[in-house]
Amino acid sequence: MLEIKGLRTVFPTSKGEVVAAKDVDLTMEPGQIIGLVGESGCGKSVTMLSILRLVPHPGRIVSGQVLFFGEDLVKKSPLEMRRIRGKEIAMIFQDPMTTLNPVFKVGEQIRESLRIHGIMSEQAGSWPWGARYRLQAERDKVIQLMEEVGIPSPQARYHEYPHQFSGGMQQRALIAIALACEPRLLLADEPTTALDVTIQAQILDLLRRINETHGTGIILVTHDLGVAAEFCEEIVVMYAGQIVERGPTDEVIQRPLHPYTRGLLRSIPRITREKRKLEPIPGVVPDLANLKYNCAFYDRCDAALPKCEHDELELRDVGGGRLVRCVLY
Amino acid sequence: MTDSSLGTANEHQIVNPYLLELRLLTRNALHLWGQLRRHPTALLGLIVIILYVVSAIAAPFIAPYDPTEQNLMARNKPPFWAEGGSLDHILGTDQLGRDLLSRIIYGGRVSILVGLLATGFSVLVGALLGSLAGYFRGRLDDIVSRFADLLMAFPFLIFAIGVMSMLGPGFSNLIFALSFKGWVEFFRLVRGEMLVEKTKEYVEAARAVGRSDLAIIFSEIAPNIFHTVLVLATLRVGHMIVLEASLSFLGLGIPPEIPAWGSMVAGGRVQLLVAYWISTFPGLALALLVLSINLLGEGLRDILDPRLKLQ
Amino acid sequence: MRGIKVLERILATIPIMVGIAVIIFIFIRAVPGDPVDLMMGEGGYVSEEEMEAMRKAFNLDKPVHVQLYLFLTQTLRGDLGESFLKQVPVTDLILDTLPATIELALGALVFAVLVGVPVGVISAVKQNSLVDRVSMAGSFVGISFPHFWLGIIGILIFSVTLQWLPTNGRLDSGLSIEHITGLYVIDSLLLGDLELFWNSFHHLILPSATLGAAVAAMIARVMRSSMLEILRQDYVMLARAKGLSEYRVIVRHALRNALIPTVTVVGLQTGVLLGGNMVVETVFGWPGVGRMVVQSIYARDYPVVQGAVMLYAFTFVIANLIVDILYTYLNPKIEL
Amino acid sequence: MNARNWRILALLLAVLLLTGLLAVGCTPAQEEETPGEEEQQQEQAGEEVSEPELETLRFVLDTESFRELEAQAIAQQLRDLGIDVQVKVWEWSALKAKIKEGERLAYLTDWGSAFFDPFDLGVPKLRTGDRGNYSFYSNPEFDELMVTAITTADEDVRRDAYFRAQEILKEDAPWVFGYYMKAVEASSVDVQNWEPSMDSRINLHDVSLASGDTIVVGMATDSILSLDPASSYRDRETETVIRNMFDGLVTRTHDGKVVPELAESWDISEDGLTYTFKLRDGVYFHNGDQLDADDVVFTFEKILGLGAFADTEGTSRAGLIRPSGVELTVEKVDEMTVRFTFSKPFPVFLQGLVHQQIVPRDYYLEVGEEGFGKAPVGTGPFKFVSGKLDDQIVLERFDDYYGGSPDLPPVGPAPIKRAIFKMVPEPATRIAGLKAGELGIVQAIPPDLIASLEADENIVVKYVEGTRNYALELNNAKPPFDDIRVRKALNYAINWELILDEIYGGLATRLATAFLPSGFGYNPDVEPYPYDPERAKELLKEAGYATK
Repeated sequence: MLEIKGLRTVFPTSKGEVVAAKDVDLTMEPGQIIGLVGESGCGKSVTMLSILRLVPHPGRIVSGQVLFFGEDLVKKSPLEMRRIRGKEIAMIFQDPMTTLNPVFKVGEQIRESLRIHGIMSEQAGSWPWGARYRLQAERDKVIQLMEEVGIPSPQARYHEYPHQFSGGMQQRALIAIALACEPRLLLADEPTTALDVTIQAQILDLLRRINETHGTGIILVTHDLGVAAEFCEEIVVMYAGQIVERGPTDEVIQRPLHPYTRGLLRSIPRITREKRKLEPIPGVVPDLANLKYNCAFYDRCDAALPKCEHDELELRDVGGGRLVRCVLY
Repeated sequence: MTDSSLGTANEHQIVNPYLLELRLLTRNALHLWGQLRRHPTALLGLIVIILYVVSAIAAPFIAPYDPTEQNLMARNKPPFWAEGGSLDHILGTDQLGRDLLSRIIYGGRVSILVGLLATGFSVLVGALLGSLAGYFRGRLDDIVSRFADLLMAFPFLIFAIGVMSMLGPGFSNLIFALSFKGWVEFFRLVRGEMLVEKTKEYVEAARAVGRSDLAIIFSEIAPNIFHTVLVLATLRVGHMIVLEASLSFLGLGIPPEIPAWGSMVAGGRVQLLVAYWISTFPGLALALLVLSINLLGEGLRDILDPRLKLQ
Repeated sequence: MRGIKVLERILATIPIMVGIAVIIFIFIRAVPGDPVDLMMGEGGYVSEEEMEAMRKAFNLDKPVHVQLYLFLTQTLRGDLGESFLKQVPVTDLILDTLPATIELALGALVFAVLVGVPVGVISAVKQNSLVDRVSMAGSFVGISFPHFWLGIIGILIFSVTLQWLPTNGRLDSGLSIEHITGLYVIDSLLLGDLELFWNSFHHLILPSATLGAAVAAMIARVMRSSMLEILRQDYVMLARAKGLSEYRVIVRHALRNALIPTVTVVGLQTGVLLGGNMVVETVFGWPGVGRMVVQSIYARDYPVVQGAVMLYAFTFVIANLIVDILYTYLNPKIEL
Repeated sequence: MNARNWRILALLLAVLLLTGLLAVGCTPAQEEETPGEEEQQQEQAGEEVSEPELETLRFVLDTESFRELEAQAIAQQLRDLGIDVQVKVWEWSALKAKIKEGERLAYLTDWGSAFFDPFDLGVPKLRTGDRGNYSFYSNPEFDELMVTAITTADEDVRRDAYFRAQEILKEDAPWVFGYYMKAVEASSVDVQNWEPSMDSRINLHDVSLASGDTIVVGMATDSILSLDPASSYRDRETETVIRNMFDGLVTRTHDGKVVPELAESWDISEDGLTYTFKLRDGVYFHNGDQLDADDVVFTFEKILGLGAFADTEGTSRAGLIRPSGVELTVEKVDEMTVRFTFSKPFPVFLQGLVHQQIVPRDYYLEVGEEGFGKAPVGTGPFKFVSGKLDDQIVLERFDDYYGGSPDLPPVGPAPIKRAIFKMVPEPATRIAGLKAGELGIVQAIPPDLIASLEADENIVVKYVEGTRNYALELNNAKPPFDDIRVRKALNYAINWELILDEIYGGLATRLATAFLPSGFGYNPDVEPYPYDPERAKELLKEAGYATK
């Protein structure tokens, strides 16, 4: 369904060009759930935005392809792109509090998606009766959507403003917006990070149900390997704009290959009786504008070898559906 | 911000806190300068401002003539490129035959001062009262807010005419008249921002570690609203100079011997039909300065506002 | 609910009005000058006794606190007194001049919004483009040149040289119009007289543009910076992700949010538009309150100054109330 | 944004502020610093000349903004002589109050004369303790001469008194005597048979137009004050509008001669105490009422607070008709005859009467004072149509006009149909309006703009001798100007010719004293103080002041 080949997105800055997504390759089948994991600033979000061609100015995609059902999105005209956004590929953002427009009623914001993609126009017929009919149809559909995503008493809440919603409800409303046109791919950019743990679980549940009932493919972006492990069929680990490891979830969790993935796993707290020492990865994410070594993880790596400093690196297929970018393999 | 490393070197040593402060200041200033250097418009603004300040300080050396030297035989002479103009007076002469260029150069001194002082007092009073009122609310807020409402509703020029008539013309009276109402705007702005900021987590956090209210206001919240105030203040500097001109229009400006852009613009208004330069060039000098101040102000905001930075 | 709150707000202005009344009363009397002496002009004979009698007639011989008491009780009865200079009730003078001032202020406001908002939006959307730079530089000319300069230059260009617009007044000489609201542009429409409408509109353009230039510049700047901020917001990204056209993203999703700070600026500027129009009224011979007030201050015509300043204050408060109401529409989080 | 960055900014601003302060700190010769500098210079001078008792003469020259340039030029000239003069620009009402309290020392002032007789300069400006005596000048002999001049009917006695008064004034030098100025007015070439008048009241009755039938006059004021000649107003703009709607008993040619208007003729008694006016027959008000003696008596009773108005103070116009301390009564002799009786002679009565127009008694009583102000009715060449005092006053030709004064041709209804007085306070706008063809006649043209109007072939510029005295008044009651030597020194010290020629484009003429040449009893033998800086320095030195 989705195939990203050699995607490269850069941001020019005063310090030089920052490569936020560096030769990203990714394939995905319809209905699949992929987890994209990494620390903040590793290029996960930029990759998602690149798919939708929404990289904020002055960033731009310099090379690569994003094939969606065989069509290259990078080459689409702005108008064609607009027809795809929201309709074919929808996105859920990290912070529901700031993602809903504060000045419009929540119901109207959901309806807008239906409206602009003309979802209800087929049933509507011609003006003037059509317009009113369509409005009613759209409203009904919105309420149905709100019900589906678990917003209680949708009739009333249709007319409320975002600030009257709790964080979890806001995220549900955003999911409703994303679902409105029944997209085939849902990009969920840290959809649960800003929410309480119990709400997190509900939202993830909801996403899974959507995946099951509508067959929507989901890319879940998260910095929480635990969430990804629970939710996804396949995990993609990114570091400093590059994919460093990719593989089926169980495999990656049980047998992480890349030192970075290992580090990530070690730094996750777990609820167990036994006391286990948490081991954070030393150091910080390197300055993307100023990478010193070929392997971006070199100076934080516990398994670094002298050759890591200069050897050519690529994402190598190590069998079993697993790929890794490390000289060790 | 990337300067989390800046403080670490000194953390384990016991040093004179003032010295530390100073060291941090210079280091940060250098750091800021490094960023400013790469910001072309802000740099341009800074350069122009420096040129203005230098020319104001060095006026006696730069100005071709004494700005008060009259020559009644050479009144209203046009600038050199116009018919009848000469290179003796590059920008022409004014109604008393004084060299316009020299007056503009000298005029910068008073105008910059009028703008800075009037704005400075406004910011000082407005921000101080605004932060206290916004943070503590209560009776202080009530009283000052009502008073601010009163002043807002009071037409400025009427007030200014009154003050200048009552106290007589003079530089300090002018500053007083200008800043008497100017502070209200800053008061409102700071108070509003304060109301928003004080509910934020970092304030809670500061309170939790037991910082005093004043410390919270001035070292926690103030830095967060500073850039908003800065932007308004830069705009106000020019505005104050223009207001000075409006007072001059009503015959109540700065003492006439002191060249000031505002009064020069106002003084040339009758001649505007026949000698546009008397009024226009000081105005352009003013516009360019305001433009530069704003370029710098905006550049600083770009640099210091973390929201504009890449993650 | 809203109606009651509006009423409450209007009632809340009463203390402000009283405060203004007292301040202006004391203030104007603290300014040196003798209204009677000024009224007598020059030439001819005037004896000290005659002047004293005149003072008595104006109650100026009484102690200030008695005068203040008389003034306040009179004002509460709705009587603003009589002009020393014109011997006409102040209320009449104000009712005569106020519509002109309001028309000019509204004209300036419309001009400022019509120019400032689009310029600000375009500058923000095309950030750092030539359009952006030119319009931001232009906005400094708007801010940096005082009204009278812009006004006279405007007259020079549009009236004398191009002969497109008239130099002064509200209508061509000799024309008059039946007063309904007192705003000629509106009255002429109500009367259905297009010729008069065009005429009054024509006269309104230059003064409005002059008065509104600085506000337009300010709006453009605020609009630009808040638009820049809004365009970085997540909900703008969401709007784009929904597949909205850029135009719709800006006009529907960003503009309305960006208008909120702009409305604050406009609210603050109504005071400037109302109180700062004396200069423009003088330059364009616009028969409004501002000119009358300045003349009255110079003549120490206390009743007129008092009445007009209270009126300014009242109009200002009402304008702010309108801004606040507008605010609740723009920003649902805020209640009146 | 964190605290550190905030500190940088604070530092930056502080630096900026400091540089700014520094910049101004460097400014030489400003208000506060000049004394210090001067003292230094004086110290040096003291060492060289070794006359330590000499001090610098130092004062502030106050002015209104419209004479700011002149004030600066004067200050410059005085500074060149070593006198330390600073200029302050004031709002007139405040300055006037301060002057009257005796707080100020030297001030540029002006005073208009309406009577073509120096009494309304000499009395209010220079008589001991009078209303306009801002210089606190007091000379009993001068006061005596003024009384003689204004209460004697004999012209020769009066003339002698004025001649002597001028000699005394020059000798006493209470002011730095200044100048009077030509008034500059301009019209479009279409406007014919129009002459600016010395009293600056525009008479539109005689004017005709080459094309069109409406004339628009641009008035140099924010607002006229009234449309009722029997109310209180004292400004010339209001008088201009009123005199085109109303006629008076007498009027004046544009060069100052009194001629009959509503009065056909008049008699003055031998003792100069009674004036008997015979009214013109067949004069109608705009509402159709015929003018008779009742209207005249009513008008003057209202102004003077007599008869039916005995319980009022009259109006501020009374001072134009009789001096204070003089009784004046008005009585109807018959339907068409009115008699004015003074308790003491008031020889300039007719000149004052020019400024007073007549209102219709019955109509006035019917509509009341307020109603009359809104819908005035007069006997003048134009009748009121509409308008507001601060906007424009629209007048229309009164077709039944009796024709006006036979001495001011043409006689008969006005040639133009409509006359509009438009308030255009800003000079630049008046000029622009004239150039754009919106205005037909404008007054008060600033000297610097004359050349551009003269160059415009569609515009005619006209000049008329003015009746205002511009001077630099000195506070005679306080040092240093209580010393006649200092006052005289200043009279010698200023090069008026240069200032008048350059700043006022040669429109102004130097005056020897406070009296104007156009007035009665002008003494041509009293000559202005010459420009003589050496003499000025001598006098200053005598008075104990240092010079350069």
